[in-house]
Amino acid sequence: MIEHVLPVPPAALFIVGALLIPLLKGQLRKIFLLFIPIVAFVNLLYLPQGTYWTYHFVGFDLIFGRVDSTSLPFGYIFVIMAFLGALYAIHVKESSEHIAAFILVGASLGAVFAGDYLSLYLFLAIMTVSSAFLVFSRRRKSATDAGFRYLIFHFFGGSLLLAGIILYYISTGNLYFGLLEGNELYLYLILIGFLVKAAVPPFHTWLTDAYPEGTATGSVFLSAFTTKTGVYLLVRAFPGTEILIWLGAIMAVYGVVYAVIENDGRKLLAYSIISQVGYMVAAAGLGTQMAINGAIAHALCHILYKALLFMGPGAVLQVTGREKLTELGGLFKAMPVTFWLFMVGGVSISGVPFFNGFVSKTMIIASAGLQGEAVVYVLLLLASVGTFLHTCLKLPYYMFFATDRGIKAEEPPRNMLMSMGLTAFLCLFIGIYPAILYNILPYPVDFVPYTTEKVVEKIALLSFTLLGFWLLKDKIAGQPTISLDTDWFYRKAGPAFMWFCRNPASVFASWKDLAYAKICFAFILLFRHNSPELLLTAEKRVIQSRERRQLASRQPAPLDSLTIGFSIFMFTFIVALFLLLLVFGKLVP
Amino acid sequence: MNPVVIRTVTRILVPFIQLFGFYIIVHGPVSPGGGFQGGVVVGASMILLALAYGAHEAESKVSHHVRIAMDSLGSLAYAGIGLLGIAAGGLFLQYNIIPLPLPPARVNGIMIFLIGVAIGVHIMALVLSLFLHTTEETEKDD
Amino acid sequence: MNISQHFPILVIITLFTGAYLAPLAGLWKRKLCYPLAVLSALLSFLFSVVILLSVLEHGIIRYHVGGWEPPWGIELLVDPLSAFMALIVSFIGLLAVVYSKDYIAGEIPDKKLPAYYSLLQLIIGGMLGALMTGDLFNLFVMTEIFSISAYALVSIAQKKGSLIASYNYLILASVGTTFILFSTGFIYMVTGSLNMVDISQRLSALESPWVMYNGLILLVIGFAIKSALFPLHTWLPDAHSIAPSPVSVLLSALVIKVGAYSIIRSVFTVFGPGLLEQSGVVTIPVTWMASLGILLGSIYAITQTDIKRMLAYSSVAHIGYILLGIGLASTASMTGGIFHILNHALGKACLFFCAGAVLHKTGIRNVEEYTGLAGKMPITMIAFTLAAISLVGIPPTSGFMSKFYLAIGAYQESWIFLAVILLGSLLSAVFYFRVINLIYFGEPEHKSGVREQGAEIGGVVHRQPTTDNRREAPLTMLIPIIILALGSTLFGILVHIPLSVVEPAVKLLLGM
Amino acid sequence: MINLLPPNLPYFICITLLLIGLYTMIIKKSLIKKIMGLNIFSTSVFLFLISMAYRRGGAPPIKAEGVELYVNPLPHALVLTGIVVALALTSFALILVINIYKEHKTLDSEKLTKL
Repeated sequence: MIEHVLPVPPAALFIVGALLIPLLKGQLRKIFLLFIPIVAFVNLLYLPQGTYWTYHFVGFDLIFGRVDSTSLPFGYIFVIMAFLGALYAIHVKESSEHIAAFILVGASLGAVFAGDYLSLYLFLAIMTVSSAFLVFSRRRKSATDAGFRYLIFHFFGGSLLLAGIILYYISTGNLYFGLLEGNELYLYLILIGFLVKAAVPPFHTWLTDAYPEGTATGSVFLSAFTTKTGVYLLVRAFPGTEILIWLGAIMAVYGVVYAVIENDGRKLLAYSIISQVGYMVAAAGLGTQMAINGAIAHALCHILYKALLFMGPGAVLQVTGREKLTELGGLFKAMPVTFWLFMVGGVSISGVPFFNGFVSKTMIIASAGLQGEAVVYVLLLLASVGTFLHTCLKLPYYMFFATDRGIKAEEPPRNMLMSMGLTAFLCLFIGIYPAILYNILPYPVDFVPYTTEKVVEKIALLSFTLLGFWLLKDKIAGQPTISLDTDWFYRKAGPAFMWFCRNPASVFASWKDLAYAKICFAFILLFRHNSPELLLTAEKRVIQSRERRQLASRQPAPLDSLTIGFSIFMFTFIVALFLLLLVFGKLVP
Repeated sequence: MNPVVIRTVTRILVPFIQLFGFYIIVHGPVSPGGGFQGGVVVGASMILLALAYGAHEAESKVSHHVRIAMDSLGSLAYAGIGLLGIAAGGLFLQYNIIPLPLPPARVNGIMIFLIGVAIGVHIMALVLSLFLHTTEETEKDD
Repeated sequence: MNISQHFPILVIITLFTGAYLAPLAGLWKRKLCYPLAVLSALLSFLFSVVILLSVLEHGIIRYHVGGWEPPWGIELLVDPLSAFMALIVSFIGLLAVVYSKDYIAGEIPDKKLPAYYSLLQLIIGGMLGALMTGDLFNLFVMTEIFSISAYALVSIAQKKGSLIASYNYLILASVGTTFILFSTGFIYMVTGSLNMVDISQRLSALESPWVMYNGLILLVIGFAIKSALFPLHTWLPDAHSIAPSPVSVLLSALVIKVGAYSIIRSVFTVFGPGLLEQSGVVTIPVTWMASLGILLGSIYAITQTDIKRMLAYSSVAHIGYILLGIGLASTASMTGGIFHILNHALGKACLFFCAGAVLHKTGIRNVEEYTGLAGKMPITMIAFTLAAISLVGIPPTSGFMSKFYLAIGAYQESWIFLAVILLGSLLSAVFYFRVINLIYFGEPEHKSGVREQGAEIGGVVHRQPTTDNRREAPLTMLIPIIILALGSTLFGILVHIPLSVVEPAVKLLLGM
Repeated sequence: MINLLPPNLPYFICITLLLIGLYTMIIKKSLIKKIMGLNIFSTSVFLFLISMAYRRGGAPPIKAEGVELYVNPLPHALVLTGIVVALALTSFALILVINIYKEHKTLDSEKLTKL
């Protein structure tokens, strides 16, 4: 029976499901929210590898289902994550948030299984809009602004991607999305488009800007999908691109440095996403079979533990309404279960043996070592130390211990704990039985994570970091300030742009006035025609232009105070210009 | 200026002007002129009346409702004649094939005449309306 | 003789007859005007559907009014492009007429209802006439008919500033139409014909190109005023924002498109495929002006706080897209440009209808006050979102497809145009998403303040806003909104339907 | 240059009128004067059309015995239509101007834009 119904496109399941959400109420909706990911998972299990759901769409071939060993792992983890996220957010009453989250999941699945650029672009755009809506759902000024910056940034990246796609289409005549090689312009445009998705510096600011502003439940969804889709795209299109190795390595360290000095819990985690994605980008850049395996495995593990980590501060935010580390502390007594579950995520991300971070991260570092990239190897190792320092030690320490600020708290709702517990279980399970992860990777794995040498090396590194933290823990306490990052530029760019829209436009208007006055004067001079009318008009224009310019320097000036006389003049001017050009033969081809 | 002179001259002239207007309309098929020109002349005569005796005089002769009716009926008659061409199996406005018990040239002439009358009716109401609208509005204000 | 052969003339005559029946009916019973107007608009819509189907099946329709042959008589010429445009015009015209019933009751005095419906039908009929005609002079006459109706409709509500807006529109557009007449005379002087097809044959045999260029330049610039090409757009924001909403829809979604259509006709039909190389004289400057219009129109729109003014400036940008596509004159860009006519008509009509519905129910015009309207008018706001997304050009909607084609065509010419198109989309995302964000996630504490402020707008006191939560506009207003929103979404997926008309039209225009 | 003038005199007059009309519309601030400018402007175009149709020694375009050369009738039809259009425009514009004056008590276009 089930074989006849399934498989259906995974993206369609979620998107259609999202549209049905507002129709359901109460208990039924809760069941529905959990039911869809389960169906989707079963659907994926029945999904054989191959290319299907191809449509001929006005001269373009759309491929909605390219299922192979690269896209399938992402599909699995996205669906699992959708289940965990839905469980975590099931208590939220507002349907808009659920709809946005499910559309985000659906679009990410669509993007991962897309086999051509047009449908890929379609799903990426839907992802952008739906995740911006998740940020907007916080319903406060800073969230709105952050969501807006997120939207514009991604539209900007999308525009470059679209430009790349068009160039690609014109030069190759098809839209097939696959490995890209060569030295064409479209290659770079598409690469930048993907780098924006993967939050590679300097295109990362949207991430640290928007993710902390999401709702407690929304950030869990946000953290999982967008960047990992970016990683998938890089793995798919640009494996073995030299520049990605360096970008990734720098990214890993960069994220760590900012995370260490960050004060907002979820912003810290956002920086740590950048750092972790750095590993994957570097692995994609290395491009060996083992590195690609590592990138995908790390993406999968990362989704789990990063979701767990976002769930922790999310639960704290849900219960206490606070986010800043300097405002938190001493919550351990009230929320022990949350703490321990959070710590599972913390040790996973740090790569402690027997947790899932270890099995994937060591794979990437080892493949860097095998390639002989010594500098990259060291950078990645360093980043892993920093990760341990800030996520596993600093964040829980200042959130759950440190100074007790007497905050009234309790354990979060049961569904949140259940979701965290399930995620923590998966982290541990994969850490102990890595084979289940290695089996779904695209290339055969002959990598053994649990060698004595690797375990000892890791434990030694981590113990030294722990020691260092105990000695220096007061020095790295979060400061209640905003650390300066490249997002400063575009935080300022928004207002500056609005200023540009208002002011130079009116300055331009004043130029027009001035030009008009000049032309009147020219008439007077040319024809020795002392018309008081003309003189008066000219003088008035000069005054008007001066007024406008003064207005512009002070405040937004009204724009369109054009008289029709001027409009007709403009018209006449254009006609005259054309005719003059015609007479002088400039226009004739 | 004595309004009596103007009014008297107007009263004498208006019928002749109108007659001339009707003449132009009716002779449309065979000589220069036609519905539009004739209609304007007739309308102008009414404007003359309005100038000499005041707008309300013209208004009372040809009231707003009558003007609208004339205006619409004139245009509808034109469209109707055009549609007759289609009904007769020809093209729109192809009036020479309308099946009347007359020679085709006569049918043609009659139809052009009818169209002229329709346009004339339409235009005379329109010209007067245009004039009366402008005056009406200002008078109300004063 | 088959009756369907007469449809090109019937489509126009139905509306003109309706236009003159309206005042007559108004003398008897004012309530009759509305059903009559709906009936005639519906009939002409049905006629244009049949015309489109028969054009696609049998090719170009020629209809000689009064049985006179082309060089002397007036010829109606319906090719795929004009049938396509006619369908858009009659369809959105029908929706605008339907929408008027409840909206207009609060806007204009009861006494003017017959005049309003009469003008509404005249403007649609005039546009259809301009689309169907194959005669240059007739094009001028029809342009004047719908323009004069447009001037009158802008000022019919007698709101503050509407008279001046109408006056400005009148003076500027008349200068344009006078130039069109001038150019018609010019072309007649050198070719001795007014029939478009005839002219194109005679022009290609012409020795001296100067006169021809002169005529082309005057013609295109004259129509450029009608279509509000960038530096000549100054009349548009006032006229489109002050007019009653159904009229704004007609002006913004249709009238400027008919202007663009006339530019296509003058460049590609009057001057013909044979002279396409030479028509670069105007098409190249037109593309540059259009590119400027895309950017500056969007930037101006960002600074606006009045929703209808914002939409009006966005129309300046979108007419830029259309004319950019036309000016580039390649297959892909023309397909994009003509397809964008449909998309912008659907999207912008929907947005103006939504803005009108909000204005009607709550009296809100200011964008900042749109906060939290999603709770009060959910259907209207969903429609608004869909249409806005389509105009920004986000994939599953139809706006994306036309911009995609445009972008392909643009890159074939120069990367600058590609950059302009993408940047324009980005800018339009800024102002549309600002509104969408306010609608759904606006801060709720603003809400209480809005109700007191929004009562009196533009001199017309609207109904006191009500306090209960869900207040959608009446059905006559809601149904057009829903249809248009669905249309602008569905045509993104069912692209092959409009493209099956656009492609033959483009092939014919480019002489392939 | 000089011999160019006599046969083309109507065209030169027409262009002059056209420029006068445009000048009036641009420079004059009164809304009524702008309408006058528009009328002059369109009249120049009518003049152009008429002079184009004129043939020296041509007869009126009504069929008669022994007349070969007719004046071209079509431009006259165009001009007639053009005049009707101009009439409609002018009258509508005048009504608008009357209403504008009633509302704002001024006809100065500069002042009106400041509103």
